Amino acid sequence: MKPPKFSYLRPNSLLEALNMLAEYGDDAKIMSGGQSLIPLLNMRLSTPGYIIDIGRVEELKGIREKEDAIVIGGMTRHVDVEKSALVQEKCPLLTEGIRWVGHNQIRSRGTIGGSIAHADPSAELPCMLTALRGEIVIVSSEEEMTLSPEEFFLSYLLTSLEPNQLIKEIRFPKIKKGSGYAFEEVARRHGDFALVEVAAVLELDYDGTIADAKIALGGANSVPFIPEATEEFLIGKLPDDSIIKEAATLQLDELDPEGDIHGSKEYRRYLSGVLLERALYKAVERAREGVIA
Amino acid sequence: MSNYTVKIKVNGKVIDKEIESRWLLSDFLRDKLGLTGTHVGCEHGVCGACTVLLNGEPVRSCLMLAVQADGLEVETVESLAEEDGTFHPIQQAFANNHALQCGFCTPGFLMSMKNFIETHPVLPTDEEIREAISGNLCRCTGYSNIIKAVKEAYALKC
Amino acid sequence: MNLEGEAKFSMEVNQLWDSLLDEEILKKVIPGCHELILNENGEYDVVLKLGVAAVKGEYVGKVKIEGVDKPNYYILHASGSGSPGHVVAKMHCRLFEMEGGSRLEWNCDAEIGGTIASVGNRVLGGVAKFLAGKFFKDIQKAVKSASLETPIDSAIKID
Amino acid sequence: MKQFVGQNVKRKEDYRLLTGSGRFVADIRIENMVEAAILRSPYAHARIKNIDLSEAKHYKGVLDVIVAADLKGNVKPFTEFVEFTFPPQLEADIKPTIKKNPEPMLAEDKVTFVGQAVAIVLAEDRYVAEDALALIKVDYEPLPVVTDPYETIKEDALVIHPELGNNIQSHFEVKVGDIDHAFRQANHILKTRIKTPRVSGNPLETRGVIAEYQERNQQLEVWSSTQVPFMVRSYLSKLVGLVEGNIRVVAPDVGGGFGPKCAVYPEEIIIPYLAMKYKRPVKWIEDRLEHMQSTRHSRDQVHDVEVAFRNDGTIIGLKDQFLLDNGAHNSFALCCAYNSAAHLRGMYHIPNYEITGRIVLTNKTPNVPYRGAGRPEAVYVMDRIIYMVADKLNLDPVEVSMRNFVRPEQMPYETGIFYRDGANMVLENGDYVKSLQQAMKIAGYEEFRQHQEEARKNNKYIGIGFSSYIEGTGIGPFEGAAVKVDTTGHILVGVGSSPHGQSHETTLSQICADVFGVNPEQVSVRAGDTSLLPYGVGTFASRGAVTAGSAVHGASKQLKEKFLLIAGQMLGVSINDLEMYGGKVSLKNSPSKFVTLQEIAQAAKPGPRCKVPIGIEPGASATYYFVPPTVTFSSGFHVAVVEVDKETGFVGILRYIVVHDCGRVINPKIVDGQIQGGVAQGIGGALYEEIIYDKNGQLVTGTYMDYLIPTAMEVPEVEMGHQEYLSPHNPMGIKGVGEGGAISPPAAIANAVCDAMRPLKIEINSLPISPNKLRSLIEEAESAESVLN
Repeated sequence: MKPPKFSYLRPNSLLEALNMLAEYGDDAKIMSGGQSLIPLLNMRLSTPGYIIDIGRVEELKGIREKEDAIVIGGMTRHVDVEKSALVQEKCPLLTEGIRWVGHNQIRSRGTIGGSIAHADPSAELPCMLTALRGEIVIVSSEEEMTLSPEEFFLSYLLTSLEPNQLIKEIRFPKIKKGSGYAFEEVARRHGDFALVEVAAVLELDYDGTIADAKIALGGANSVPFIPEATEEFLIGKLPDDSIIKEAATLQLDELDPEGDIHGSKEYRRYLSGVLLERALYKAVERAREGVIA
Repeated sequence: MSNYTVKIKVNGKVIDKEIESRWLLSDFLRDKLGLTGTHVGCEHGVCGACTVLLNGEPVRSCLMLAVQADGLEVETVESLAEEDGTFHPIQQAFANNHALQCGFCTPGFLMSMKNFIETHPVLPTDEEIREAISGNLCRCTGYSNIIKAVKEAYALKC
Repeated sequence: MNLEGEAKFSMEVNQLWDSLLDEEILKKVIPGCHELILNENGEYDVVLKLGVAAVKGEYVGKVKIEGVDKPNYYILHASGSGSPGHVVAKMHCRLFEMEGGSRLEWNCDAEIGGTIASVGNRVLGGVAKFLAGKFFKDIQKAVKSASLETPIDSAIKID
Repeated sequence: MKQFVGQNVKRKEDYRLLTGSGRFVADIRIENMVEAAILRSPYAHARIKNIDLSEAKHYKGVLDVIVAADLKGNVKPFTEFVEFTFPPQLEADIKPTIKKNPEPMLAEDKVTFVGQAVAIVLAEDRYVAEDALALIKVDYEPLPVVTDPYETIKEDALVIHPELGNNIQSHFEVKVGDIDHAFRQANHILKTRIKTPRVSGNPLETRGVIAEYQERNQQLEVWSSTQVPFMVRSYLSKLVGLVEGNIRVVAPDVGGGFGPKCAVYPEEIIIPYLAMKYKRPVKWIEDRLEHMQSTRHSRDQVHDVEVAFRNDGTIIGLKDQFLLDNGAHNSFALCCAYNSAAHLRGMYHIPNYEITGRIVLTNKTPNVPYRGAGRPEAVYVMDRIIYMVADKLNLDPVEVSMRNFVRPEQMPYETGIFYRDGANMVLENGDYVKSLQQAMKIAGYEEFRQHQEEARKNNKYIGIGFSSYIEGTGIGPFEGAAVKVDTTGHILVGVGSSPHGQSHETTLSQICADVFGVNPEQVSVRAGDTSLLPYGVGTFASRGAVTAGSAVHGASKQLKEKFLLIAGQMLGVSINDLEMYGGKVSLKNSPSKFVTLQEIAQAAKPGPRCKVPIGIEPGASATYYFVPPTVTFSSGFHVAVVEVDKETGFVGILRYIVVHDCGRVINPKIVDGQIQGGVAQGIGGALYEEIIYDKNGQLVTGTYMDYLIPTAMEVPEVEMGHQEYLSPHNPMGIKGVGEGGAISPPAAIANAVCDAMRPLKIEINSLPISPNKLRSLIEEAESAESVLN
């Protein structure tokens, strides 16, 4: 298990990186943290001619606050997000969910952009990004554009990222005052890929009814799934037991997870309902407690 | 571009060496520098035996190219004990608590824990310790003596 | 792995048959198809350069059509191997006329082996499904016929 | 006089292992060494039509590429069975059918499992060697594949090795009492199928071999990550045709073994051969993908069992027919299968017993013993039965268990069958009733039952389950130790067993130190090296402390006697007036008159100053081989307390208790460490680990992402209790402890999960208990219940 031969390129600026991508395009692979790419290299499942290591591109790192969003550079590491007081304050869902990503040693190398670009159907970041209705800013030497998760994630490990593009930054909308959030996941062992996961943000009105609901399920489909009908169903309702239970199973039939040795399609579908219910309870509880000041 | 000259500070000493860019940091440390205390267990980022500190933070050296460490600082298990052989408190605590059997995974645990203890100055709960070591597999000890050792390391440091 | 699915086309069944077996079209729609050459045994020699995310590989293999009952039925045998692994697939294709076009029912038994089989368990099914869906979508595109609203890749099942 | 046996002496091994200065095979560097990489079969069953090596051989940095044809005439095929696995006496006793099917070193005209070695590249480093692997072109013609043990025994099944006639490699029967009579007398008969899946020992250090040949003196040195260096030496000598005395096999620091490393593998023969052929040191370090595929797996048994019992829970008869799916080859004779048959009744008195075992072949990786070797499978069957009988009769399983125990007054208890070493199988001592009571007291059984009821009312499902085991440990045929005192007075011990985490250096020095009356620091223990003494066996089957411990004890005593003789000569007194203590031999009556061990060692040297009495060989050393009369039986109880998340099917272990008897405890901390570590592996087998093949024989669980080894989050701290019934079969009363921890967890945990779900009466007769599986069982039970209501 040793990587095959490749040429190693290490740009020091975004411009340099994009020019390299423009030049080597198809035969190049961007490496950010390398935590998904290097295992593939070690197993020789990936044999790019060029590796463009964007680890030194400072413009792609960092966590910034904009009016309504936390903007995280693609090259920002999980650990930086995990420890960010800003993220904890404005978008605590992210702080909670990111702890489920692998283990310490992975989070200290792995990046937000890398995880989004890898588009693993059970990865935590794509799910949270989708729930929050965030945006992905991608850039090539020619243009920059902003995509929604639905536009970006195509299928298992597949995104709309072209060979000459990379992820510049990701925008995670802040969680509004009066909202509650929850991230629920089950995996066979701690740190494993999720069987399924749910990210949810609920906003309560002064009268206790749900003003807004944003939910995404991961591992339940080929891309993060937004249960729109469930969200609509919840809005305007008082989230009591029966409403939550009904909401949790409303769209299970629409889920189309793949079965594998760790869980069948049916089990994952069923489990999605269990986790969604738990997430809704927790989000409601947090909204009532007013955890977001 | 398939070869690269790197300058890496390894255990306090600056190493200046040409290396094939595809070489993993784990192999570089072991084969090119003779630092065989860093062990290779799975090479796909699960077992944690190859954990070293990169600029003080735990990383899996099998999931990193040596060239990526260019200009950075690496610490391996060989850096833990003092020059006269005196154990680092974590090593001492592992020895006191029979926290290792075959010893193959041990360097990875020690390096993970060095960072953990430094970044968590207040004695953590058992559950927190368990989570902190969950990125390191041990097939011999069943972990409970490792958890005891981590707790004792806090006491020894005081 | 068993995959089955259904695809609907807004072309009549004979045209669909011809498209499915047209070398030029096949070359365009087989994911990653680099070469497709008919050899003296009546089989096609194929070279695929297929990449899903970072998993990229070159596969060399053969494609053979059997059991032909034009325009109703045929079996497509495909096998290939490359550094990530090997695949042997047998696909039964049944064509039907329907209102406004034609319909294809297919059932494919695929054996996947090598490294990819032993490390890719989590995502293999999903990727295969995606590629199959893409194949039929691309056929539709390649024959440039009027679009049909039926989503075709939603009708793929895996066991 | 301070005794060190029984004390928590700190480990001597730790310093090097904690400072990164241990030396594992992969750490060894020799000038001019080449590295090997192995091409392995991607097919479970295929004919090899052609291998094209031209491109690979010409790749820059490649020394050569080797295939089976290159070995023909130079390396003999494997001998039929691993030494010691099938004593002739047992063969005479039970008259099994057993066919020989040794595995080829490299696949010749066909491959029979995924991962079988096909070609070897030697190159300047592993990176280059792997580049060249990709350039080897093998033309395979895929053949039909059989992966299911029931399919493979069908009349019309394809035969994997045509020379065997069918896929049933071995067949044997063990019978006691009158089974038909027992079944006629029974109030109830229960019948079920119970499976233990295929798992893998997975030491964190993979296998590895380095060999260097020195032409000037024909010395071949081999370093291998093995549990059995003497066995590797003996195979090498036989198969490559070398003088045994010219081979030195060293097992340096070994990063875990657990059984898989007690087999001798093709690489351990080929790599040394290639080092000789190319006159260059050769290194091969297995990677984890290779390990998952080619390092031997284990378990994989299916039992069809029938039990006859009375209304009061007394079991009067047990019938079992089981299959062991051994993969494509079996080189361990009846080892695991016979262990299962011999241990199935465990500590229960079941007078009528009939078991038929068949070892069958499929297109999977061959199996060898793994921690417990046939006992975890048997215990899982027996303890599920105890719970099923209890369920059927609505009795407490503890009560059913107690009713069936072999009682203390029946000890020594003749089981009526032979043990695997050919001796009569006799449980020598122990009090199972007392042990179970102790375990249940620690667990707080009575209180738990009350608590469980209340919890259930709050939709919290907790359960308690136990399992018991007996294990024949310390199997022969022998183990050796050589003890010597050097001229500085330091004691050096060499043993034939070969540790990989068992702390031999510490525990054996404690034993030796006590005999000589010195501090263990004055004793150095070396192991894992065939140059230490003429014969050795190895470390496996919970035999280290029993056999090597007894050998060290015996050799130390012999040398002590000799030292007393020499001291007597030096001091001019009879040895009856002398005592040895504190590094000296002194006069009992006047302790100020003494000679030191150092002085005695110097006086033992041949020559004019030699003080060794005439007629006795000069020298300060003794070698002793301990030959156990038969095994000694350890035993134990495990209790698991679990919580089931009924909605998700996840099982959490709340408490885990072990009470065990391993006879004399040499070092409590080390014994407890063995138990805790064994339990962790057992938890893996209960809840997480399974080697899975698809129907085409492709290994699906090829990485640590799919083969799930428990982390610290999944393994609780084990609460322990001890019983100490000294074994009469060795001088110190030791019983083996290495495997015990791993034997019972699957049964204890499965029983606890069933107990948590008792209102639903689910039965868990296969492993691992994955959340998906448990959820399905719960769903089935609930829908059956709703149909009833």
